[in-house]
This record gives sequence, C-alpha cells and structure tokens, in this order.
Amino acid sequence: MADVTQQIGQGTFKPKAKTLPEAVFAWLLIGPAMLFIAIIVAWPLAETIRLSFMEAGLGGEEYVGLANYQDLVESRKFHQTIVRTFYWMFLSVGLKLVLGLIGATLLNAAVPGRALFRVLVMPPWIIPMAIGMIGWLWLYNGYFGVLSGSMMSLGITDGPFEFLAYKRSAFYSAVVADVWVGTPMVTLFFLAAMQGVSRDLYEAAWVDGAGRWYRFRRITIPQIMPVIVSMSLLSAIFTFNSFEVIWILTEGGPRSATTTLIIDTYKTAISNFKFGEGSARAVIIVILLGVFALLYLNVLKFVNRKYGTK
Amino acid sequence: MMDKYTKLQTVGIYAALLVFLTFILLPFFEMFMASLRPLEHLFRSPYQFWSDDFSFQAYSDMWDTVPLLGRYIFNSVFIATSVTLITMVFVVPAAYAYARLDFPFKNASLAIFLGVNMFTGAVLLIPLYRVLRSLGLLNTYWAMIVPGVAFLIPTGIWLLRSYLEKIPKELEEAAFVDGASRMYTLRRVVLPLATPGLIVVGTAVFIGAYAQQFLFAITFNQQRELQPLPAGLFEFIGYQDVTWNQMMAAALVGVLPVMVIFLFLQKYLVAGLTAGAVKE
Amino acid sequence: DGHAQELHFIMCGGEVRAADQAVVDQFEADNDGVTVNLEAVPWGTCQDKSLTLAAAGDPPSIAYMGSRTLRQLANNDLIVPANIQDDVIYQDGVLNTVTIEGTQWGYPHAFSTKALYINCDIVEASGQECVAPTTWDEMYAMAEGVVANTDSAGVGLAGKDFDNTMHQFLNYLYSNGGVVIDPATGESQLDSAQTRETLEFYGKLATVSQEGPTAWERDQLKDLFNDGQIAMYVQGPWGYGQHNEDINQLVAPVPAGPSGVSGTILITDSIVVFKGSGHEELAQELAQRITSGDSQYDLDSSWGLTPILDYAAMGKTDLYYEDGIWPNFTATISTGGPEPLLEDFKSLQSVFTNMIQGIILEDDTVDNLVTIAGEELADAL
Amino acid sequence: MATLDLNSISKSFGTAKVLHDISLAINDKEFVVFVGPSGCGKSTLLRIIAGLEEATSGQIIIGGEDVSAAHPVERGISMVFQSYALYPHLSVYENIAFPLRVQKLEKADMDARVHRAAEVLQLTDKLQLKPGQLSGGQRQRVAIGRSIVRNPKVFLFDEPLSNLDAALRGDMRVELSQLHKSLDATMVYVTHDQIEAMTMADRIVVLNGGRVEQFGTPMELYHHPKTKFVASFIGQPNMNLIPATVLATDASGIKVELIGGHQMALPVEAATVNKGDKVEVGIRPEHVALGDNGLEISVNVLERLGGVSITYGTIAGATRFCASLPGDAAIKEGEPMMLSVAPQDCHVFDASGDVLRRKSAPALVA
Amino acid sequence: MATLDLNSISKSFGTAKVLHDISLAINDKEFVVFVGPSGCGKSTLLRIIAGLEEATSGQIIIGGEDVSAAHPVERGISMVFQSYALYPHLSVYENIAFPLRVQKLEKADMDARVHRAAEVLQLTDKLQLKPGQLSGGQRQRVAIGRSIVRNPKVFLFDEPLSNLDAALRGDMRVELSQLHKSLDATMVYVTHDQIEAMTMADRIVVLNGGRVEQFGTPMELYHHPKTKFVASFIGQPNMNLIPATVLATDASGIKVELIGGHQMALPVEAATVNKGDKVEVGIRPEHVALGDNGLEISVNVLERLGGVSITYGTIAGATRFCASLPGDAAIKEGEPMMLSVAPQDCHVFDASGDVLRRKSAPALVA
Ligand SMILES: Nc1ncnc2c1ncn2[C@@H]1O[C@H](COP(=O)(O)OP(=O)(O)OP(=O)(O)O)[C@@H](O)[C@H]1O
Ligand SMILES: Nc1ncnc2c1ncn2[C@@H]1O[C@H](COP(=O)(O)OP(=O)(O)OP(=O)(O)O)[C@@H](O)[C@H]1O
Ligand SMILES: [Mg+2]
Ligand SMILES: [Mg+2]
Repeated sequence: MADVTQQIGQGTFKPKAKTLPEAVFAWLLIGPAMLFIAIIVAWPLAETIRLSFMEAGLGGEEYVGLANYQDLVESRKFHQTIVRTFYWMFLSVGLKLVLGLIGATLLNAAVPGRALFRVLVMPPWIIPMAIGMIGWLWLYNGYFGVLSGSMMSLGITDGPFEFLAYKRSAFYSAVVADVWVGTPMVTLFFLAAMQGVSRDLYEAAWVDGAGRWYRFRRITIPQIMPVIVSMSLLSAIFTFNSFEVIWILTEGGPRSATTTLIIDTYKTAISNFKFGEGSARAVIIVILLGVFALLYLNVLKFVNRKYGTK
Repeated sequence: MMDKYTKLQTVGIYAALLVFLTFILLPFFEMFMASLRPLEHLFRSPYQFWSDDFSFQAYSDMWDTVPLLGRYIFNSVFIATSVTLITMVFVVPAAYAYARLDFPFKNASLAIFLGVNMFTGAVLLIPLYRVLRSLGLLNTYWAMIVPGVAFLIPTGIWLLRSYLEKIPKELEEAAFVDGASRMYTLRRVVLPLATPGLIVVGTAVFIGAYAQQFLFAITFNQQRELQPLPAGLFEFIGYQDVTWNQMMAAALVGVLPVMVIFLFLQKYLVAGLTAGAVKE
Repeated sequence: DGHAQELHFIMCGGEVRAADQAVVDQFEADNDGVTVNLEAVPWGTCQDKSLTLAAAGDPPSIAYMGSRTLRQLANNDLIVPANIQDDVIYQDGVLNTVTIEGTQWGYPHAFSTKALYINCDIVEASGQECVAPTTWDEMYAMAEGVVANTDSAGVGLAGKDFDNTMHQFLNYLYSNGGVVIDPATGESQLDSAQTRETLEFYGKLATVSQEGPTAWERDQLKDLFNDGQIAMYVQGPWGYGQHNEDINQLVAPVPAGPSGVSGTILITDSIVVFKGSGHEELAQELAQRITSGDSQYDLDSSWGLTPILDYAAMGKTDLYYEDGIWPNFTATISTGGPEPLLEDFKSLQSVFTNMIQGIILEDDTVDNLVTIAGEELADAL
Repeated sequence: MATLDLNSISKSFGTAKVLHDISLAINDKEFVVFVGPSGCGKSTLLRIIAGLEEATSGQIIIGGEDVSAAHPVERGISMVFQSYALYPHLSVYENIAFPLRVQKLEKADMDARVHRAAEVLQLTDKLQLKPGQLSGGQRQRVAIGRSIVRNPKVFLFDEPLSNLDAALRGDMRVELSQLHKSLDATMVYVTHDQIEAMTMADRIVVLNGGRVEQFGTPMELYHHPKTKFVASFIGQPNMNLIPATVLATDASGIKVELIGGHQMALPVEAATVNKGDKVEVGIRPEHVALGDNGLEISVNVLERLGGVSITYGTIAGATRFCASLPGDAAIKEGEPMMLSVAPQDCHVFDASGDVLRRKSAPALVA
Repeated sequence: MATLDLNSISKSFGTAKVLHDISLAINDKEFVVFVGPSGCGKSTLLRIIAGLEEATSGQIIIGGEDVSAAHPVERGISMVFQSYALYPHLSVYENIAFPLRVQKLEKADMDARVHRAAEVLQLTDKLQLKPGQLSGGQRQRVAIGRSIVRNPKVFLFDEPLSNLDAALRGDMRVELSQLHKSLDATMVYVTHDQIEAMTMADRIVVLNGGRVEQFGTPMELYHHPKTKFVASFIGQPNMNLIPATVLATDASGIKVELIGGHQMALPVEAATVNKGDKVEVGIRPEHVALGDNGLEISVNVLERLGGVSITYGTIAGATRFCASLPGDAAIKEGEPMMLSVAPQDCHVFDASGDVLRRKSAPALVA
C-alpha cells in the first residue's frame, strides 16, 4: 500500500461551488421569510401605527395627532382595563405555570401508562379554541352544565349557579378556561425540560438522603428554571393577547369584568369601526408587552445568575 | 430503587393524575355527553350524568345536517398541513441563518420577526384583508394559508433556531473542507440531522395553524367548500335551532385526525421539545 | 346584456330560507348571465363581516342584515338609498326602522314584535290562576307567586353582553312610554322618569328571575322555558313553535308600565344595497323583488314572522296572522318603538347592557345608572 | 468498623444477567479498586453497593449489618459519580453543604464542617463559585467534598478521573491516595484504567463479564496473574502473549518452543500440561533486554519517550510483540533486534487461559 | 511537493490576540505535531491552515503557492476533526464517499475509490454501518478514510485521539504512524498530549500563549529544551524544577546550591548568569538513581507500576520532587530517600525561563 494516494485519488480535487460570502448567503436565507412577513404583516402593521394618529372610521380619516393616545391616557376605564389585563395575565400565567409544573411532574413519574397520559394532555392545545370554549360554555351553564349540576347534587349550593353571570365569577371562570387552553403546552415543555435533567443529580441527592420533595425543590426547579422563565414570557404574551376565550365566553362582560386590552381593542377597532382609536390601543399593547418583555429579560438575567452555572 | 414508589405514593400519583386529567378532559367529557343526548333532552335541569336515551345518533345525523362536514374536516387538515409545509420552507433557511451565520442586522432582524409575535391577527384584520385582496387571494385556500404562515413564521424561527444550534458545527466545517457548497451542506448534512427538531417545530406550527383558522377563515373566505372545520361548525347554528349534539359530535370527530397524528409524533415531540424551549 | 355578473349576497342568520332561495333562483333565471353568490353567515359574525368587507373596500353587492347597521353604513357612504316602490305598503313604524332624516336606506325584509309567553302549568302549580297580566305589578305578583310556591323561576331575563339584552329592555321601556332618541331633535331622551321606572322594575324582576340573568341571552331562555325553569319570558312570534307542545302556553302583550301602554320593540332586518360593488342596479332590482308582494308574504308566513307589510291593505285575504296568538304581536305595532338608529350601535348596545347589568348585579342605584347611561348615550350620539 | 461484605450478589436486567454470584470481603479502611473492561459490570456492582440499584439476589453487609434493603444514607455510604453530578446551579459551598442541609443541620455546625472539608481539599477560596467556573480537578474535589462532609463509613467512587486529561489525572491520583490515608475510611473505586488501579489500590478486584477473575494486591496481580485475562489487563504496555508448544515437563518446570523457534525452560508448576500441549508464554514488555540471542523481533514502530523507548514489532512475522527498553536504545525502525528474557519473568497460560503457577515469585516489596 | 510554509501568521478574535507572528517551514512528507497547553492556539492555527479561519495577517504557502485566500479544497488539504465529525445519518460508505459526491464523480469511479480506501483502513465489512455502530477506533478510521479519498497534499489532524481510552489510543498512535509512512503525505497533527507528540512527530512545534516556543525533533526537545516551559512540558512525569543559587561560574560551567543545601557543579554555558543569581535546576524523574548521598527526598506517595516505581515527595519540605525508579525499588512511603543525579543530566534555567546551554549533550539516536 505504498502509493495509496495515487491509487485512491487520481487527479486533483476541484471544488464544486464557489462559496458565497456569509452575509450574502445569510440574507438569501432570511430574505424569503422577511419578504413574506413584509408583504403580509409589515404593511398592516405600519398601517396600524399610522391609523393610531388618525380619527378613522368606515368613511374617511383625519389626522388628529396624539389625540387618540391622549384619550386613552385620560380614560379611567382604560386604566382599569390595563390593570385588569395585567391581573388577568399574572393570574392566568401563574396558574398555567403551577399546573404545568404539577402536570409535568406527574407525567414524568415512572408509573405504568404515562405514555397514554401524555397524549391525553394534548387535546386542549389541539382543539380549535372556539370549539373548546363552547365546551366551557356548557360547563359553566348553571342549569344544564355539569359543574353547577354537581355542586347541587353534592349539596354545595341549593340552586343552580351561573358562573358567567357575576363579575368575579365570570372573571375567574374565564381565567380557568384560559388556563385550560394554555396548560398543555406549558406542561409538555416542562416535561421535556425535566427529562433533560441529568439523572445523576437525582441519584447524588438521593444518596445524600434527599427526599422527593427536597429533590424537586432543590434540583428540578432550579434545573428547569430557564425553561420556566422562557415559557412564562411566551405564555404571558399569549395570555395577554388571549382573545377567543373571553370573546366566546362573555364578550368582555358582565359590566366589563372580563374586558382585557385585546377585547377592548377588538371591540373598538373591529366591532365599532373606530380604526384610529383601535389602532392606538393595539400600539399600546405592543408597547406594554415590549416593556414587559424587557423587564422580563432582566429577570431572566437575574435568574440566570442565581440558577445558572456561572 | 430511587424510582420505586410505595403503594401509597402510587395511589397518590394516580389520584393526582386523575384530578389533573379531569381538569384537562372535563370539557371534552361534557362535549361528548352532549353529543350523545338527543337534542330535545339536552336542556334538562337538574344535570344528569346518565340517561337512558344516550345514542350515537348525532354522529350519523351530523353528516346530513351539514353535508360538507367531511369536506370541512379535510379542509382543516389540508390548510394546517399546507401552512405547516410552507411555514417550514420559510422557517428552515431563516432559522439556519440565525443559528449559524454571522451577518449585519442579525439581531435587529430577529427582533423584527419577534415583534410580529406581539401583534395578534385580530387587530390587523382590515389592513390584512386589503393586502390579501390586492394579491387576489381572497376566497381561496390561500386566503387562510397565507396569513397563517405569516403569523407562524416568527415562532417557527425562534423554536427551530435553538435546535439547529445544537448540531455540531464541525459537521458543517467537515463538509466545507470536503468542498460542499453551503446549500449542499444544508440539504445533505444539516436537515437530515435536524429531523427531530423539524418534527417538533412542525407539530407546534401545525397545531398553531389548526387552532388559528377561525378568524381568517370567516373574514377572508366566502367559499363554503373551502371553509375549515371551526367555521363549518357554525352551520349547526340555524335560525331556529342549534343542533348542539351534532355540533359537539362534529367537533370531537374533527379533532380526531390531529390526535392520531400526534399519537405518532408524541415521542419525538416530548423528547425534542427541550431543545427548542431553552436558549443556550 | 349577456355579461356574466355575479352578485355577492350576504345572508345573515346562517341559513337561506326556502322563500328567499326561490326568489333568487327566479331572479337568476330571469336575468341571463347573472349569478347570485349567496353566502349565509351566522348572526354572531355576519354584520361584522359585511362591514369589514365594506370597510376594506370590497363590499358585497347586497346583504340582509339588521336595520340597526343602516346609519353606520349610510353615514360612511357605503350603501345606496333604497328605492321602495309605492305599492309596497309597510305596517306602521316599520319604515321608521330604516329611515334616517327622511331617506330610506334599506328594504325591510323581516319584522318582529314581542309578546309575553307564560307557562300556565307552572303558574297553576303555584296556586295562581293563569290569566295574562296587564300591568307590571300583576306580572311581578305572578312571578313572585311562582317563586314562592314552586321550584321554578318567575321570569326569564336576558342580561348578557349581547344585543337582545337591550331589545328585551326596550320592550318594557316602550311599554312605559319611554323614548330613547327624540325622533325630531335626534337627542337622547334616555335619562327620564320612564327609564327609571323601567329599570327599577327590571331590578325587581331580577329578584324573581332565573339564576344569573347576566349569563343569558334571549334565545337561550327558550330552553329554560321548555324545561319548566321559568314561568314566563318575552319572545317573538316564532317562540310559539319552538316551545314544547305539552306546555300549556299563554301568550299576552308585554304588560304596561305605570306610565305607558303595552308596547313592543319593532325590529326589522333589511336588505341593503352596497355602494361600489358595480352591480347596484341589479342589486336594487333583486332587493325590490325579494321584499315585495308575494315573495315577502311567503317568507313571513312560512317563517312565522310578524307581518311586515299591510297585506290586507294590499288586497290579500285569508291572512295567516289574523287569529291564534297573532293579535298579541300585531296589536302592539302601533304603540311600539323602533330599535334606535345610531351610527355607533355597538356603543348604544353597551350603554344599555351596562345599565341593565348594573341593576341586575346590584352594582349601583337606579338613579345613578340611568344618569350615567343618559350621559353615555348623549356622548355616543 | 466498616467492613463491606458482598454475599453472592447477582444482577439481571430483564433476561440479561450482568453480575454472576459475586462474593467479596473488603476490610475496614481498605482501598479496593474494581477494574475490568467496559461493560463488565463495575458500575452496576458499585450502584448495588450504594443502594441505587437492587440486586436480583444476594446480600450487602456493611459493618456486619445487612443493609440489602436499606436507603443509601442508612448504609453510611457516600458516592462520587463519574460525572461528578455537581449541582450546577449551586455554589461550591452549597454543593458541599447539600447533604447537611438535607439533614437540617444547624447553621453554625454546617458552616464549620463545610469549611473543614474545603480546607482539606484546598477549596476555601472557591466556595462562592459555581461548578461551571472550576477546572476539572477542582470539580472533582468538590464532589469529594460533598461526600466527606457527612462522615460516611464507606466511600464509593465511579471512574472519577475518567474525564480528566493525563496530567490532571496524575495529580488527582496522588490527592486521592492521600485523602484515603487522612480519612481512614473504606473506599471502593471503579475504573477501567489499570494504571489507576495499580497505583491506588490496596487490593484490586478484576471483573470480567460479570464475574470476579481475581482479587488481590496490585503486585499479586502483576506478578501472579491467575488468568491470561488478568495478565493482559494489568501492566502497561500489555503483556505479550506468544504461542508456544510444550516440549517437555518435569519437576523443575516445563520446556517450551516459542513461535519463531526460540526454546526456553520455564520454572512453573507443570501438573496441568503435557508434552505437545499448546500454551501461551506471557512476557511483559519491560522484562526484556537487548541481547545477542533470544527472541528475534522485527521492529515496525519505535517510540522514544526520552527515559524509555517503546518498540512495536512482530515475532515470526505474525505475533505482535512490544518491548519497553530503557533510555535511547540503539535500535532502528524496520530493522530486527534480538531480545533476551529471564525465564523466571515469564508466565505460562494453558489453553483455557489459566496460569501455571510460577515457582520463583519475585519478592513483593509493597 | 507539499511543503507548508507559514509566514508571520497572526490572529485576533476581536481584541484578543491569540496567535503572534507565527512562521514555520514544514517539509514535504514531514509529520509535524503542534503541542501546547489548552488554549494556546493550536486549533486556531490548524484551522487557519485549513482555511476554516482567516488569519488576521500573514500568508499560508502550500507547495510554493500562496493559498491564503483559497478554499480548503483548492489548498489540497484535508482535515480530520477532533470529534471525527462523521455524518451520523450516513453510512460508512456514504461518509467516505461524501467528498466524491460533492465532486459529482461517476458512480463506478467513486465506488472503486471508496472500496480501495476501505480496504486500506480495514473497513470493508463495515461499509454499510452507521457511525453510531462503530467503535471509537473504527470511527477514527472512517474519518481518515474520508480525508484520503480525495488525495490531499496535506493532512491536518486536530486531536484525533483525545476521545479514546488509553489502550485504544496506543493502538491508534501506531496505526497513524504507519499511515503516514504509507501515504507519504505531509501531516500536521495537533495534540495537547506530549506522549503523542513525542512518539509520532518528525518535528514538534511547542506553542505557548500563541507563540512558538520551540520547533525541533522530539529528542531535541527532550534533551535541549530552549525554555523552562518546553522542558516541563515535554517528558512524563514532568521535569522537576528545583530553585537554586549560583555560587560560582567559570568556563566549565556553574556551581549551584540547590534548595535543601545540596551543591552541584553543572556543565552549562555560564555567560548569562552571575554569582548570587537565582536559577532553577531541572532534573527529569527518570534521571535519578537511589544512592547514598545527593538529594534528600521525603517520599509521600509511592506508585508501583510493576516495571517502574514512581515516587512523589518533597525536597526541604516544600519543593515537590518526583522520581521514577526502575523495578520495585526498596523504598517506603513516609520515609526519606537519597537520590543521586549525574550533573550532565541537569538543565539550568535562568530567571526569565531561558535555558543555559548544556555543554555535554547526549548523543541523539533518532
Ligand atoms: N439499566 C440497564 N438495563 C439493561 N442493561 C443494563 C442496564 N445497566 C447496565 N446494563 C448492562 O449491564 C452491563 C454492565 O454495565 P455497567 O454499567 O455495570 O458496566 P461497566 O463495567 O461500568 O462499564 P463502563 O466501564 O463502560 O462504565 C452492560 O452490558 C450494560 O449494557
Ligand atoms: N471564535 C473565537 N472567539 C474568541 N476567542 C476564541 C475563538 N476561538 C478561539 N478563541 C480563543 O483563542 C485561544 C486559542 O484557542 P484554540 O482553540 O486555538 O486553543 P487550543 O490550543 O486548540 O486549545 P485546546 O487544547 O483546549 O483545544 C483561546 O484562548 C480561545 O479562548
Ligand atoms: Mg461504568
Ligand atoms: Mg483545540
């Protein structure tokens, strides 16, 4: 095998393709997606921002400067809506995270049947939200729904209870339904994160005498903290903009008890055709979410410092 | 031994799972029960768990009440599948660029993509309508596919990006040294390796597309034959009556294809999600 | 001429009635090369959809929708005025529902008035005689009796964030001599003693109503009525056919309040012709055809609607609405009031739901609620 | 008193039996190393001792007490994992303090113990760092720190050095040996690196395919391997095994002809072989010297390490032979060389791989 | 002709300069090894040669041609990555054929070349397997196969053996050396393992902090390290460095007093030091012998490797000293021993780490 190279490769090797400069190649790759978004979304977005400075309806439009924003800044109702929206978001996201953690822990437990259980968690994520909410409408019905029915037959209440009729109960009922929609995704992402935690760590802790709860608290939680944080941001954006749930259950009522920013925006822009005012609301949503995301990223930094490896 | 549970613990776990799954499946249970009851007995108080007149009648009647039901289910799956495929076509190269390449305005453009995530389709409906009309896409499948794709591209890029980052860079360098062009490398080396990631992201996009159809469908499409299931279900609402039992039956049947798909994919999904979830 | 033209016809309600379909088919047959693309859209999304299309500059040619949208459409120059032929004689008040400052903007096509349905089985089970109440006091007393002596609720109330919450309230308001908008000046008349009395009565009714009226809309009350959960509620003429046959129902005009006589809300849905579709002429023709004479009669009678035209005056005989429960629905036409025509009808609706939910949920006093509602309505005008 | 006795431990995963009836008696304060090729069951055995895995049958007795069903903490063991299994989100201090926090120790007491351990392991100035900021050797020490704070009776180590580079490995070997002395505890150590085994162990357990091949001191294994497996596993470079035929046997030993024709008289017990039997003669690379006659090796590769030169070659063109010669030996690649071997340094294995006992064992110094 | 010349190569990542003005002339068919501690820039330099990284300044000249801006393929190089970088989804056959497919070679031609390479590397029966089904050594060979099918002029290897365990590493070293001979190509090989460097290289480049410390044959580096860094990097166990004070200098050398009091006369060039200067005396562990006088070492740890015993101890209670003694040396842990050293085996380094040239260089055999 003295002249292996002669035998194996005759002739010199010619490169097939001239390589493109990296930046050009990168933009060739991103270009289509960018272009697509630009055509489909960017223009409507720009339009939304432009309209927010207009008094615009079905007819013409007229430049009004910051008047739309001024109205909102001065409106007590709008302030209440913002406060309510954040309350809605924190409560719902919080519950999703807690339930997601519990659910993921359960689905991660080494018990027979867990593959099936994992599939059974999926439906609320898969089913179109509009349809899922019709299911909840049924559940919440005081006369014909199973919840009120069970409460009656268990003697918790005398007569029917109409969940969506009262300001508080409607709000919390909507939260529960929203949590229901969002929990599967959170659960499955947490589950996946938990599966990524090295088994060694648990064994080490076990050898050191740590019980299940201790291991959960001191190993599982810190280990999946980055996922918890990133999921909660994603979930917060989804929840903030959660529309179908409220729209189908209560349309924002009773007495605005479930009117969040996105509902208010939709009502203003689409139902009432006050495009200008609606757009201003949409822009405010993005600003609020942007600020929130920024704050959150700082939290993320802190969390990374606390729970990270550096 | 660490994973061994005492009898009590096992019972506890199953009990907790029961509660958890009850919460998750309760509305489906309710929908299922409703689908079994004859319409005239749907509204009976007090609530009865069980009655003798349960039947699967609605499951056969629904095809008559809404003759296009099968078509709607097909449309739903078709639209979601198309959205998924097209989205992936856009997402894969872009995600690859963000995962691997260095270029001007990298972070800025990524931020723009993510900004799209914060606007929901709902507030952009009217300008969107104008765009679709000027593109001549109204009342076609495209009217539902195109906006779906647009709103799922950012999420897709975000999720897939962290996946591609995990593919050892050396593999690409090896291909580079061997004379492969960038596209050849992407096609022959990167994508085959990213298959689990593609499945994960594809599934997430599919579910997103499947659940997102309603608003776009009712606004951008007037052709009945093209409507997806959520819009089609409204046909169970007539002037006089809402045939709730059939509507519920149709909704449950409509979810079935996706559940079946997921059954096949779930092991990839669960194993692969971590990669997308954490940015490293 | 033989040019192929397609009329886009949005039909709100989610279903195309056979009577309308027949007219459309005939229309297509008579006009060579013309097709009508009939799109049936459920109420929940239909009007938003038509308006969205119009706002986006791609209006349907013709649409069947609630007359309440007319002002908005007209003010924004999205529709053309209707051209109602002289031989079409509407019932009293009907044209008011499509007329804005003297111009008629739509062809009224479906008309409803409301009356009180009473489940005599329940009333009698509570030990009362099943006689139609003529005043609010009588009505309340009957409902109270039901609550006291049976498991059922006295009355079904609609209070959800939905249009018919306002409609239901207006039945009582108009039965108490109330006015929402002064037809002459166009100003808000909501802040009045009549409104206060009505709202106060609503508050009283809420104490004898079904559980949680704020979660219910009118059409769901039917299910409660059928299930024997409520002894009475206000509904349109179609209710009669929807109620279980074994219920011994009594129909009566909405009882009169202390300051008025029995009335009803007059609601119409209209055919409107959109501007800029390119087929306005044809659309007008179709609209006229579908809303006149026999076509309209077929629809009304087959559907069981309050007669929209004065068919007697038009020379028809053997009319479907002359006997049975019908007098309860036709008698109040002349004393009824229109659904207020407001450009921003969603705001109008929320002014009312806010006020009504306020009293049902005991959030505020009648006085405050009415005062606030009056101000809000004035703002919205 | 922390003796550790294994009584007939067997372990199956499903149908695969990975440990066969293993019995060992480990003395108090002994440093025992498990070696063996990959997959032979070392980790499994260690995990069974730790209580992380349940034996299919057999008993674990620690300090005279049967702990087969006990929780790891109750067994009084601690374990250092191959991957260290440090908690990446906790500081060095918290990592070491972890077992004490579990015990809900008082703050002051805990503090004192952590600092004591940190001092011993020279980690005092690293206590506030996260594991990610430490070098490989420092991580190793944190893992050890975590295992010593709670004063276990038996330490278990699973290949703790396999992640380190050669230099650090050498240092850590020394540190661990010193630790063993200062802690005076029983230690069981798993490795597949025979150098580690030789340098650290009081006694070595050689495992092969889930069975104990030999259990003895390093020098016993080096000089008196019981089987061919042990002989070729212990010693670096590996022992050369040269096919040979028995020419004659007598009381003083056997006479063999090696492949290639060289004949030797070897002082081993000849009871189990007969004339004409095929045997293998084992010669360690370091037991040869350049000579004028003896084995003729053709040198293929020559590695000069400075202090020693290692040659790789073949006997009779086929059997590979490695020799380790002191200094810059005067040989060249591609040329033949003659090597002499002292007969008393040779090992002989019969066809089944068992050794013929050597009559003249070298004195054991250790 | 595949000479490889580096002219003043510098490389910065942002503000961090990781390679400083590196110039090397590598001969045709030479086997050159880059060694150095982690982070010294070995991989960076190799990647610059490969064309994977661009030098901040300087030229790469292969076979007399300036290829500084050329694509890897145009340079006629191929590279074996530390991790092998095999395509896990492709079979062995497809892995090896990859560069040929890129080239769109004809099927028959490609087939022939792949099979030829597989034969050379003894992979013929593995062609249908996926990399995941191969052992470490086989993977290594697939990676090499992929690099030889297209006949490169220069082979680059980045720590190809660092993933393997000790035994496999030894085998692979031998295989690579043989490959070098049979391929007759220029090879550049990166490692941080000095044993690999010593055993495989024709010449070694010692890198430190992005600079070339020394470039020479293994024996040159072993016997004539230019700096303290090279001296302590080459040789295993590491050279001992003992602080000393210069007592006198003259033409024959210098006289020093080592820490602990032992005095020695060392035959080195004394031009750069003066009486009273602090120097360090370097003594390799293998260059000592047990004696009656000389250095007094207290032995802390004793490792018996069979053929050799390694002791770790201290001089004067502080400076660490390692000795490698042949056989089972008669010493005990915890007891002192006396070691003698030949003066001509000692190295002397001045305060800046540069060596004082030794007058009596041992003969270089290689
Ligand atoms: N959970 C398990 N299920 C099935 N087989 C297993 C399991 N754990 C280990 N084995 C098998 O048991 C045998 C022994 O494994 P073990 O981990 O003890 O080997 P080892 O000696 O530690 O090897 P290494 O040096 O590679 O770590 C192996 O063949 C392995 O495949
Ligand atoms: N892309 C980069 N950006 C910034 N610094 C880098 C980059 N790549 C390498 N470096 C730095 O350059 C120096 C040399 O790195 P290099 O990888 O060449 O080291 P090495 O000698 O190969 O080390 P090792 O033996 O650990 O592989 C290191 O300090 C490293 O941190
Ligand atoms: Mg192991
Ligand atoms: Mg490197």
